[in-house]
Amino acid sequence: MLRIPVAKSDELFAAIASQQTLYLPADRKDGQAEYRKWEEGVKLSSRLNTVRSAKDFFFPQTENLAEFRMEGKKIEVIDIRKESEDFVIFGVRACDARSFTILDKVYLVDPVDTFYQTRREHGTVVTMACTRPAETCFCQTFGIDPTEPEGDVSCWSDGSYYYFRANTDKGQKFLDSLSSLLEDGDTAALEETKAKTKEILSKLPLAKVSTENFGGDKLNEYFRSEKWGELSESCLGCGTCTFVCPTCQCYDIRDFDTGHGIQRFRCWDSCMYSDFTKMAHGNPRLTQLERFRQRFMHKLVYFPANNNGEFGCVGCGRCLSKCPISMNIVKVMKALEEK
Amino acid sequence: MQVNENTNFEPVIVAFCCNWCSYAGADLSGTNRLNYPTNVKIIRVPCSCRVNPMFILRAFQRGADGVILCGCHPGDCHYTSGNYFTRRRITLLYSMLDFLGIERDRTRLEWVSAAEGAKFAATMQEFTDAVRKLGPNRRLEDLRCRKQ
Amino acid sequence: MQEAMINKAKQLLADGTVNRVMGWKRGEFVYDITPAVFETAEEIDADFVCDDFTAANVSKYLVKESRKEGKILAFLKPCDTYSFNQLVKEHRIVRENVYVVGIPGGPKLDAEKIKAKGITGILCVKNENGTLKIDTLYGEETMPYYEAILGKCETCKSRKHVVYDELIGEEGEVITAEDSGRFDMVEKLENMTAQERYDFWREQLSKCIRCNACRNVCPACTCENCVFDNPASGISNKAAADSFEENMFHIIRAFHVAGRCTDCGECSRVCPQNIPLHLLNRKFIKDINAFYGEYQAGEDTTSRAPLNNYDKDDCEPSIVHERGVE
Amino acid sequence: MQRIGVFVCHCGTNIAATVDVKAVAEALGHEPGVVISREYQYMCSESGQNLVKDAIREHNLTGVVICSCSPRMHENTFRKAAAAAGLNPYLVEIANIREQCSWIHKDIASATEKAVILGKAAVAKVHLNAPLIAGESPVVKRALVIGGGIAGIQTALDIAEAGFDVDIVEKQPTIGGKMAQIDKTFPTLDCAACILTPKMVEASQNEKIHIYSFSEVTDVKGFVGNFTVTIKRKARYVDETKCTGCGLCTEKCPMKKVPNEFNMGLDNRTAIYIPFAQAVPKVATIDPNYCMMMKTGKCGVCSKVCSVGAIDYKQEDKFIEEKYGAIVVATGFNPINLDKYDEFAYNQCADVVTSLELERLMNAAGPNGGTLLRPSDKTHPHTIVFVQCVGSRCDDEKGKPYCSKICCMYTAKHAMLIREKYPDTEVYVFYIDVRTPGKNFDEFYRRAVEQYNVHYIKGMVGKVTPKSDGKIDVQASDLIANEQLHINADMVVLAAAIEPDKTARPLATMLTTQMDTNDFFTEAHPKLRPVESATAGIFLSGACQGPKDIPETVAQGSAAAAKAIGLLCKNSITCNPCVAHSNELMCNGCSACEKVCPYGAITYQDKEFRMPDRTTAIRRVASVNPAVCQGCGACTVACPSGAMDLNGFSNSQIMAEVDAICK
Repeated sequence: MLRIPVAKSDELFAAIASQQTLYLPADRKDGQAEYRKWEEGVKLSSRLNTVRSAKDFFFPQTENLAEFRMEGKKIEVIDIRKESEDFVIFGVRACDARSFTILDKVYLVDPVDTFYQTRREHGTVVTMACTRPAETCFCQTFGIDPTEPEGDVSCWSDGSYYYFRANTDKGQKFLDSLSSLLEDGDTAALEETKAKTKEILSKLPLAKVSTENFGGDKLNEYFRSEKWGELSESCLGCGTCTFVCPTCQCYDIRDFDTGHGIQRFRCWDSCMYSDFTKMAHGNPRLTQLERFRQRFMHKLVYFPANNNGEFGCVGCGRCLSKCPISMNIVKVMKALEEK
Repeated sequence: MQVNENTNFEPVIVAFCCNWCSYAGADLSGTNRLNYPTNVKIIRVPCSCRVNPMFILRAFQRGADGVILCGCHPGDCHYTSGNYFTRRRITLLYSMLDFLGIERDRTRLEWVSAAEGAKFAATMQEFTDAVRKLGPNRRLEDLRCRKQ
Repeated sequence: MQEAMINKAKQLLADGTVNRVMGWKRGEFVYDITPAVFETAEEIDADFVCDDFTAANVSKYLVKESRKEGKILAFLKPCDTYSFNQLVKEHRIVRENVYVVGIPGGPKLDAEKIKAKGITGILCVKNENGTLKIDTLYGEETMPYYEAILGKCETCKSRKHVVYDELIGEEGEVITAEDSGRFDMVEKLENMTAQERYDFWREQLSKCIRCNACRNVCPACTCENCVFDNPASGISNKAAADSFEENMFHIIRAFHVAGRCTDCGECSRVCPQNIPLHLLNRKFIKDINAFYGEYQAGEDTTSRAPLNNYDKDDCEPSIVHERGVE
Repeated sequence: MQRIGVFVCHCGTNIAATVDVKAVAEALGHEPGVVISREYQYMCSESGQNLVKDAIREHNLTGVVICSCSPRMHENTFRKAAAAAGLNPYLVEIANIREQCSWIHKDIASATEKAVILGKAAVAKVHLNAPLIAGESPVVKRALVIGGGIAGIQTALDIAEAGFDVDIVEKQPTIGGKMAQIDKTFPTLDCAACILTPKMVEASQNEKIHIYSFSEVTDVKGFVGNFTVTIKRKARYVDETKCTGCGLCTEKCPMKKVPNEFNMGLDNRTAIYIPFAQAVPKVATIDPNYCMMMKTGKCGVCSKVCSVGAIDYKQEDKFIEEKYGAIVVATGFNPINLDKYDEFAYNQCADVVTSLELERLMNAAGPNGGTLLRPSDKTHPHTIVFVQCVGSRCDDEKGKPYCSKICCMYTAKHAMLIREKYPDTEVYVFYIDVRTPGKNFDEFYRRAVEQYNVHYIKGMVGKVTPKSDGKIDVQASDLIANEQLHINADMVVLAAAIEPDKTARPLATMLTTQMDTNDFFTEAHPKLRPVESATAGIFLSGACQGPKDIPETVAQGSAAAAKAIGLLCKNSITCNPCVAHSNELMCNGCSACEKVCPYGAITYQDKEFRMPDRTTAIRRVASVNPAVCQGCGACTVACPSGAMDLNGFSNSQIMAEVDAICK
């Protein structure tokens, strides 16, 4: 397998960055990691994952869609789209990598979201296999193997080497462009690392969380469940879970008057927010119970119902560690299953 | 602090004036033909206590380089106590803006009575000069609103 | 302590003093504790918890709970009682419908601080004589206890309950600003140059994802309709589309609770991006103390809030020019 | 869709000389919503106004912007013009391009540019203007005067004179107040009772005046034109309607050792009493603290001797509720308590008295029948020392920071009267300054010094020490001679500071009027509205607003009456429609707005609401009384949720102006 010594990672990143913009998880002063544009001195984070997920690259929190300019009493519509540049996201974990396929199911089906599509086309995803999963990890629940991440290129590390494998044409091209740096090498040490990781995976506290009681056919079973009241009781109605979630894909479209024109932009929205479904006639989801239920029903029932059984969650565990009151999908699943 | 003295920078200055004292004071400086810079545009409010910190931030967002708030002298408020509330609110707001690193000279509160036309004109001249010296508001602007 | 609380809760449920109990419910891990309402002794026996991780301030829940049928028992830590009192003062909590049992406060622990040490796979956390022994998937780890203390507890302002119907444990004292050091960081920032302060806050506030956790957890933010959610307010927005909106949200958020914020520290506790939001609130508190005399929101239910009050001899805003560094 | 008309005034050359008015009209014509933009020589002239009116009708305008002089000048003119053309007057906005533009700038290009921006801001604002209708609120044609001293009496008489009903509420058994206790008045030295008591009688006999003596205001609700006041009629245990004031009961009452308040406790009265001979109403009152019948159930003498059966030992406090259009506060003053002034030995020596006590000692109806005798041994004093500013102009907490204003003059009066009547008496006055502004005041004071040889000494009295021989040692400094003095006095008279009556503070709370830190009521404007409180419909009369002598009190009493009459003359009051209003759905019920409202215009109610989850809930919400609100907007900023907004200056209107200016 193609590999490069970890010690030469700066050389590797410099080579990638010389061709296209490179983003990778880097440590912040506060002990958390975030994706940052690579430049001299930026080090790949050793943390398991970033606070914000990698979905930002394809579905940014805010994005301008169009501009209107008024000249006297005439209105002119301006397409503000610019061809985006090619970019690489390095070090995407298996869970986040899977989230892209989930987002694709939303944005790349007809009608195609061309803003999303353009970014997907221009981005190359280089994943990084996990070696130290955390107690909050439950990607296995959704059939993800964190030791075999997807992406255009999969990458592994055994501590001494980074190993690469291209999964797509785009990935192959990417590896080809780095051929002068990469060498073919033995994977014995890597296999050992993987085996160790797998052993840990089997011992994770959430390893047993299963989707067997969930899916597209469970609407009637869970929608009227009495558990929702108790589960949603403590929910603050903030959007933390939504905004750290790699698969949440809802947005709001708004206009902003800049004083010399109108910018139409979209920004992330959260089904936890009280005005999420507010329409001219009113709001069908009037209480936090309904909003809370929506989020989990969507991920566990509605999404699989519309997407061949695929769940709207990748088990990254971000909501487990970030919810201000520690309510999360695992607790919801367990409570719903309890008859 | 960055100083842009050589450019042709003309600051946008919003002045909130209470109807009973400061707005009348501004009128008086007009009546007495006391010149002050055209940069200053006045918004009339019933009392300085009507000015929500939101309005001040809004002005900066939309391209103001300085915001000045004028009201009746303490003790002379038409509504007896409005400007006392103003004073507390605005002191805290300005202190917070300072805390966030926004230049202090971009904001000001001045008490101007209906008889102080000369003070009004002088204050506006002084404030405009101070803001002009600071250069364009960059720390509290909304890039989307920047004039192209 | 937990045992005494459980007994108290069951007793008050049994004798009909209350029909519900507001407390904390254990989670999947040692640290993911959720505020919860318990209705039966069985539920309490099964899930009620009060330990090193029950940091959440439950006062805000009582806005809603105190308007329901019957009386609810609320276990309040000293800091929570300040929030509770402030909400009573603002007519948000119906005092008669809450039976307050004061419980000792923290310091509570912050799982994020443990994780920030690179400790992962946390299964169990124990404090042994000032050392945290953390059982993880990767073996036992240790770290000094004090390094894992929640930010808001590090600068605790009071161990005294300002309101209660009954107290479990001993009453503590108010801690002076000098002893708590809670204004130290504000002061440090005040002594920086404007450019340094600006850079500091840009770095911090640019992390904001506008999840509204700070606002929604804040016991002072109980507006029926927040200005940021109300399109008619003219400043509503969802995500910050520009750095201005990041600044504005946090300035207005802090301003709206100025004089009402009890400094409970929940905003910084819940921020997923670790933004030290409490510094903004504390700046206001520090200024209010300095300009208008010492004032602690939530200390009582009758005094006038500093921003709804005035003195003829109040300082002028020009005082900002006279203090600290530009 | 808005249809806005813009009208740019040349104001002759006042505007047109420095602002290119044609360019302004042209530029504003391109603004969204503007359907017509015109300029004209004099927009405020009749033909100018017609231009506006015609355009309103012809273009069916929904808003009008006038670019002209200051709105303080002609806003009303154009509002009226719009109304005449059928457009709501509050849909007119003025862009001030004269005082705030053409008159202060010289360069035509930049002045024109600024005028356009000011015009755009006005257009942006008028887009959001809402038609406002000034509400009307009826006026109850009855006034309440709280306090029956000379201030209250004068006010009531003047209001009654104008033909309106007026009630006086007086907490004492009789009206008359402090003036009734005064012996002579300065600077004329005529007898106070002689000029006051006819007024008291006049008040009692006036059909329009109703006196509630021995009564107190306990609750005030409502607002200008429509106050509902609860009055407590304290039990006097005598039926007022039956008592003829014959006084037999007071003669026969066996309980004769009750300190007589009217004479400052210098002599005694009976348990059933009439405060003084000319009391109004002349009705007896039983003091239940001393009445044997009330205390032990054994006596009943008064009941037996009363031929009309007016005595009623079982009488209870009664509460009555009345409606008033205007309220005049005339709660007056009291001398401060001198207990803390040990240095003057007030509590140690009976011959150290206050000036008001001296008034009684010298009064013919006083304890000594008008002969000035020392209270201790009833001997004639030969040396009397007056001490000025006892508690006035005082820095420490014992006293008051202000000047009590009346002391200099009454002391001159006392000194003069004593020297006149008892020429063998030496009179010393120790003063900080002698303050005598007022008609014939300084002449009066000079007469005391020059004709009556009163010894005025600039200096402070350090210590007053009663001696064993009954004399009093007064130790003082003479600041002019720069020497220490010891005066061997027979009597010392202290000019105690005066302070507002203790009932004023709770009353101010009930009335939602403001007080200063000394508990004097605050007038609406220190110069221009001296007899109105900031709360509409509440007026101030006499010393409750600040220390005053009698002529000033009477003048202010009449002025307050004039203001009240002005209000009562109206059948209804037109309210300013630019008032605050609360969006109940957004209101938190937190009371922040209520706390900052200077007028008490905001009240809270528990109202039933349908909640999002389809249940109903009782919520505490604010509501603004538009008749009371003056539209300052303090509440709009205090309100965290933005539930409170101000008509005519709404959040969105002001922000639209900001946007237009900054763009």
